[in-house]
Amino acid sequence: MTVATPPFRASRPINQKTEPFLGRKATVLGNGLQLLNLRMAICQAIAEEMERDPTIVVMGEEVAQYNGAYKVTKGLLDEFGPDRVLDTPITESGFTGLAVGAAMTGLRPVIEYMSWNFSFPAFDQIISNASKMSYMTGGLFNVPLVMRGPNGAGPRVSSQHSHAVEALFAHFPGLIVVSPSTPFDAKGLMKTALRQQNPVCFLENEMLYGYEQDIPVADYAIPFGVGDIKRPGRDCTIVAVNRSVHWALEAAEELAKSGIDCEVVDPRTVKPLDIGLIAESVRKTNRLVTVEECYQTGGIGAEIATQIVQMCFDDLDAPPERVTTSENPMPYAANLEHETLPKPHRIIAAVRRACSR
Amino acid sequence: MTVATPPFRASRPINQKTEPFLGRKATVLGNGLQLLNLRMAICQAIAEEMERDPTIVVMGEEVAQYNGAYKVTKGLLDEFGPDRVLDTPITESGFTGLAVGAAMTGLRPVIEYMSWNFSFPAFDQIISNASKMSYMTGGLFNVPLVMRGPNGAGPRVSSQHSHAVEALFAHFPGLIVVSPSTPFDAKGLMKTALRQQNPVCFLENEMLYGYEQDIPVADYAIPFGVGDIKRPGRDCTIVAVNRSVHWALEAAEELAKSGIDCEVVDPRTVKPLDIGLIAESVRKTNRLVTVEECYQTGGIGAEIATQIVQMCFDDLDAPPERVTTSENPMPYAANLEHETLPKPHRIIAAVRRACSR
Amino acid sequence: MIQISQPPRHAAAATARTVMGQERVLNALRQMLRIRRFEEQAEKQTGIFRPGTQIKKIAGFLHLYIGQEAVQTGFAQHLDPTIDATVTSYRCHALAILAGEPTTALMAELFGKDTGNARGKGGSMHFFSKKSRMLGGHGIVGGQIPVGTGAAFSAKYLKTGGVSVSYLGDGAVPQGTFHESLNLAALWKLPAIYVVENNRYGMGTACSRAVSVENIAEAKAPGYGMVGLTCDGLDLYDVWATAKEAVALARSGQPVLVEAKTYRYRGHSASDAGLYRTKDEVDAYKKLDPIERIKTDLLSCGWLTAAAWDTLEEDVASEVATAVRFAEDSPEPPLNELATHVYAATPAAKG
Amino acid sequence: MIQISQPPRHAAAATARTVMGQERVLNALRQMLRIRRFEEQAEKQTGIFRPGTQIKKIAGFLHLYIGQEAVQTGFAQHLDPTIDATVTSYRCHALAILAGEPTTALMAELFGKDTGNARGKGGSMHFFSKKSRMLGGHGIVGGQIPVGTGAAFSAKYLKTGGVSVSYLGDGAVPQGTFHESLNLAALWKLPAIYVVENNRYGMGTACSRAVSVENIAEAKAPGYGMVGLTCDGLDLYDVWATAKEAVALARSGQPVLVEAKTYRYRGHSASDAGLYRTKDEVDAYKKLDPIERIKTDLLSCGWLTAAAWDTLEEDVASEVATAVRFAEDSPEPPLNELATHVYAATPAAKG
Ligand SMILES: Cc1ncc(C[n+]2csc(CCOP(=O)(O)OP(=O)(O)O)c2C)c(N)n1
Ligand SMILES: Cc1ncc(C[n+]2csc(CCOP(=O)(O)OP(=O)(O)O)c2C)c(N)n1
Ligand SMILES: [Mg+2]
Ligand SMILES: [Mg+2]
Repeated sequence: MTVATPPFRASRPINQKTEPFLGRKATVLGNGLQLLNLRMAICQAIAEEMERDPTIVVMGEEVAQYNGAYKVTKGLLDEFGPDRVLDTPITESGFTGLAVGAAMTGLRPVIEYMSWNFSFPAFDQIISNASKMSYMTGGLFNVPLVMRGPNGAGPRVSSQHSHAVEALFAHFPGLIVVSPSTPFDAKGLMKTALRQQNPVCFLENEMLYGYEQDIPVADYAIPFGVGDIKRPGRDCTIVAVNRSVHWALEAAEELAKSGIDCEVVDPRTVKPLDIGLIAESVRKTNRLVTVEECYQTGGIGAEIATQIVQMCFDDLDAPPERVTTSENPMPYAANLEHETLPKPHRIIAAVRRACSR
Repeated sequence: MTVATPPFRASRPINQKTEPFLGRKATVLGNGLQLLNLRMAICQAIAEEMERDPTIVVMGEEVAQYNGAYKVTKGLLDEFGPDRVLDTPITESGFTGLAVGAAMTGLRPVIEYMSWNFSFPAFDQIISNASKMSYMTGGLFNVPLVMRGPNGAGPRVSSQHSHAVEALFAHFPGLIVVSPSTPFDAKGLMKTALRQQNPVCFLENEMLYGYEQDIPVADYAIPFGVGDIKRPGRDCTIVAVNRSVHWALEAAEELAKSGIDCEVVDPRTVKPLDIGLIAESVRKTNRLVTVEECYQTGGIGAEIATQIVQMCFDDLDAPPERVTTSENPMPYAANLEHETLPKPHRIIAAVRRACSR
Repeated sequence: MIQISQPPRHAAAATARTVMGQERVLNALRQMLRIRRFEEQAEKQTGIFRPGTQIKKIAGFLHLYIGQEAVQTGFAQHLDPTIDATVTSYRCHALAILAGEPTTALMAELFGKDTGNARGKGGSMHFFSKKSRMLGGHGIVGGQIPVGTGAAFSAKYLKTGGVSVSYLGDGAVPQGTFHESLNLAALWKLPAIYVVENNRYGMGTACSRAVSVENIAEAKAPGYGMVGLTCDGLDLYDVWATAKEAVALARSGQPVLVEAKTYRYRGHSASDAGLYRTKDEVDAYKKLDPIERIKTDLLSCGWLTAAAWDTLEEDVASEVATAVRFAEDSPEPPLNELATHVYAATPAAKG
Repeated sequence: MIQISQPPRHAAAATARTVMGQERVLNALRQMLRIRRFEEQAEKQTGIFRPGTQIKKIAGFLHLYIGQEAVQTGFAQHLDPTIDATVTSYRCHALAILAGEPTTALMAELFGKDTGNARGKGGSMHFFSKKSRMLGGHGIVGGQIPVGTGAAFSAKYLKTGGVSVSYLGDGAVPQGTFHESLNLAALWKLPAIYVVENNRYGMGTACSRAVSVENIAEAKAPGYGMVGLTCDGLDLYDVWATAKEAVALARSGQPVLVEAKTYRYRGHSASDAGLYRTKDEVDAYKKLDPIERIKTDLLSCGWLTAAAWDTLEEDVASEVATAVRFAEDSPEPPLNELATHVYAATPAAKG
């Protein structure tokens, strides 16, 4: 069942009531919608699919008894028991490879990296094994595996804990890279992830876990490779993913005040990438600004810009602009962190540059 | 001492003689030049610097007693002894981290990955430790470390053994990425790598190890971030690194026959990148084709193209074209491998596309 | 003359022949011979040992198992391919043959043909068997160990009664994946067996220069609260007896670490000249050739006659010749194969 | 009432006080108290335990060492900062204080100020000491272990006579880097000491749910041919005696694995509610508070008077207050600091 994107910030009807949901409360609204934050939306998607598909197992550090370092897996242990929800030792390489082997032999593991920074010790397993298995076996085996966890800068967690890995993993064929910005998108994309046969890097964001939205109670799935216009506009296309979408929207509101009407496009999945939707938007606005938490060199902005220049060479009135994490490890100091991230003030400056030509 | 790039394929003078060189023979020519292949050029650079700097140690799998899986370190054990040239167990993460710690405490390690594919188990040490140490210590410590080894597709070695990692590592600030295409460049860049204070990814290529060139006997160094025009031309700029330079030159020769005169620019270091030299060339030719062994998504072509579009927006007559390893793991079959790599026939097609507008 | 010493035999090795019975011993011998002759033929097809000839049908790396056949063959006797799983390194030809994959498709894979085991996409290092749950064929040293652990996890979760056997070289013991896997298996009581095939070298590096203890299973298993077993990997009977114990333990939910002391008679890969070891040493180990020993044993006990052996050799030779012909005659993969299998197609949604 | 048991004391622990002598014991006590009070103050500055107040000067993670002070303090007594090196995880405040870094700069680092230990770029998890060779402060579990091994390599190569001590948590034991480092150290006979600070939990996971054996050093050291030592990490004298042996062994070229059984009194990081353990358990361990025990011991033997203790407390309180004032008064890093130190500047070429 496919469902239309609900309004980005839905209005709240009056007849809402609270229902128990995996050990917490979910607000069910009278109109077929429920109010969920992003953390709960992901958890609900996993729980519903676990109900349907007994081969799904969840593992990672602190996902079971502790209910998840960021509580995304809260309630799953109680609901599905210790055979299906497992705390692992701190061995990212080991449990990633274990999940690959399990996926090759009939299971569908969902593994959590407490943050995607901790996927680096598992990098070889993700690239050499998960991403290549289907190809190098000539299709004999495949790896239905969801790797998930928070991605991007946390709050002041410094250089080793602040990576955004969209570009890193999108570089490798064989991986799917999902990077949702809203509860609606996250739930629908997680459903798709759990119903297909490939390894998926599902990139969440700690700073968005509490973000709430009214989303359908009924089952729905969002296909990979289908982007979404988060804000329509005429003057400049801003492509952003994950937390950057929210910064882009903030920037767009600000820019609107000075008469620049931005369209914010959220590809939702970085690989496959809905370049068609972006091109359509650029053909209308003639300007492109990309926003991401990855580094600039070889980031997803570079990829989008290059493809758009090829597809829309004669439509562009200005060269694409990129707003990324600046080219330094994440500093701890508050003011330096602020300047490092692709925050609204930097997006506004980039849009102005793009529009000044 | 800086030295001008010698002619790319030097003519061989008659009065050449052979001299012993670390257990093999080097051909010394009468004009201050010596004939070295790329493997020997790298080895010579390391040996000369080891002579000068007692803190340099070489370690990796099979680098000592076996003389290197690809014989790049041949003779070093005999010359410098087992304290300075060490065979490691197969523990890429362990010996990379060990080298980081050694670099923080007074040594200058040169570590070999038998191929860069095997750097993946060490990915976390390279990114979280090597690349960030200077920044996250506020400059208290730094990591003078050279990580080297063959990069890119070997001969028919299939999916897990064929990665090109230029884009992967260039994505992370704190790392320097060197990717030389000739013995002259390799020696001069290795000298620079061994005389500076940062972690360097030095990417070689198995298929180029035997490539010979006449290079100066006298000491010289090539600074990072200074590209080189490997073939001047008027009609189209081809930017290529490493083995792709040779494919680009082959393609250029072929294209010259049909009247398309390509300029082949070799940035030599991917990070820092000599974008100025590329822009200068594009302002002349008005066309850009990038060639690399990395994958397309987020490859170095994407970065170069995006920057060039920004710098030369009004100079480009056609959108940049990219030739990369195609978006699939490397297959073993000969015909499939041939189509996967950015070989001359694919470069020719791309240049023709760029020039047809 | 160089001194070599193999570990003492497992108690049950003495009666292994009798317990196995004629049919199974002969079958094991046949398997070992098929592996040996298949690889000898593959070696020829690289052309490396025939300079001047035009044979160069196989490219890339070719890592031969010659000398080590008794190890995986001995284990295979105790495994049920419908529930048990196996995985190994790049030195994977034997395991695929033991998994029952046809040598035609395996040779075709080496030739890079469309009819190959992995449609020509994998090559020598990446053999697989879907039906017998042989999970590769992996090129990254140590990379396969967690994968094998995952198969044990599946078996336990799905309550199939299956076990998994992960083979690795002595050179893979120092890798972090080995340690992580053992800890996981011990902690979660997985039906997992780890077999270190200690062929004394990781490429040119003697095991003693890479691993800080001499007896790997003995020294390391207690560090995980696991059972450790050591066997003579050149002796089929000893492997058989040890494997029997290991598989029984694993089936009961106790993971096991086994070290099989063996030897490879060829270089690390087909292009390795092997200068790091003496001819004396190789010769000494060749005296313990696992195939020759079983053959001699069976000839002497009367379960094999000279004529039967000749027939066996002829059968195997003809099988291998057929495989080469099949590989030669097969087409290369069509170019549109480049883009297939990058992503697995998803069957139509159920819900 | 919950039962807890600490390991038996090292033989030399009984005489440790006497061998150390009054000055050194008092100094160790002062160090432990400085660590404790510094961290208690840091905890306050996060504002987490004072909801409603406006104090929120420290952001990000804050992992406190409170309860574990005896371990690194006990080791520090045997180390020579001019040649020895240390490294630890994100729980790194104590090690930097023991390295002699001024608490002013450390507090300023927590506040993200330009005068901070790492110029405000590192934060709580990344403290360093250049002059005392304290190599961090690392955020990736297990990531620091090879780095410490590298410092041991340097010491051996440069023949400084130095050793390196790598501290890690019980949760880091399963990581591959631990195993790879131990094998390298044992193989190359590096002057390396690995100290597992087993505080019973890795975040919310009890050690028994993460490591498949109970006594880590005892079970695992033999797997590397290393010496393994266990001590009561809540008892300064026992740590002191064990560290003495470990350092002596390492200086002679024998790497050592030590397990110090200890406990953390606070949550994993300042934001952890600690629901995975009972108040009873925490209370039982608090009865063994390493600072209280030494204090009591010294009061009873007469090396410390109540008045001297009060003076000590006052001294430390004033030092910490000064540190906070310094941190508050310090400027943020200028914005151009964003781009500095990404790459280290290279001094003018020598040749
Ligand atoms: C991570 C990694 N590092 C290095 C290599 C290169 N390499 C391939 S095989 C090998 C030696 C492995 O020895 P061992 O594990 O003993 O297996 P054997 O070849 O003896 O069967 C090395 C170093 C690799 N493939 N992967
Ligand atoms: C590779 C990696 N995985 C996960 C984490 C998240 N994490 C931080 S601390 C921690 C627990 C570590 O426990 P332990 O090693 O016992 O040290 P302790 O905190 O008890 O000092 C975890 C899981 C991390 N920082 N790095
Ligand atoms: Mg071996
Ligand atoms: Mg702990």
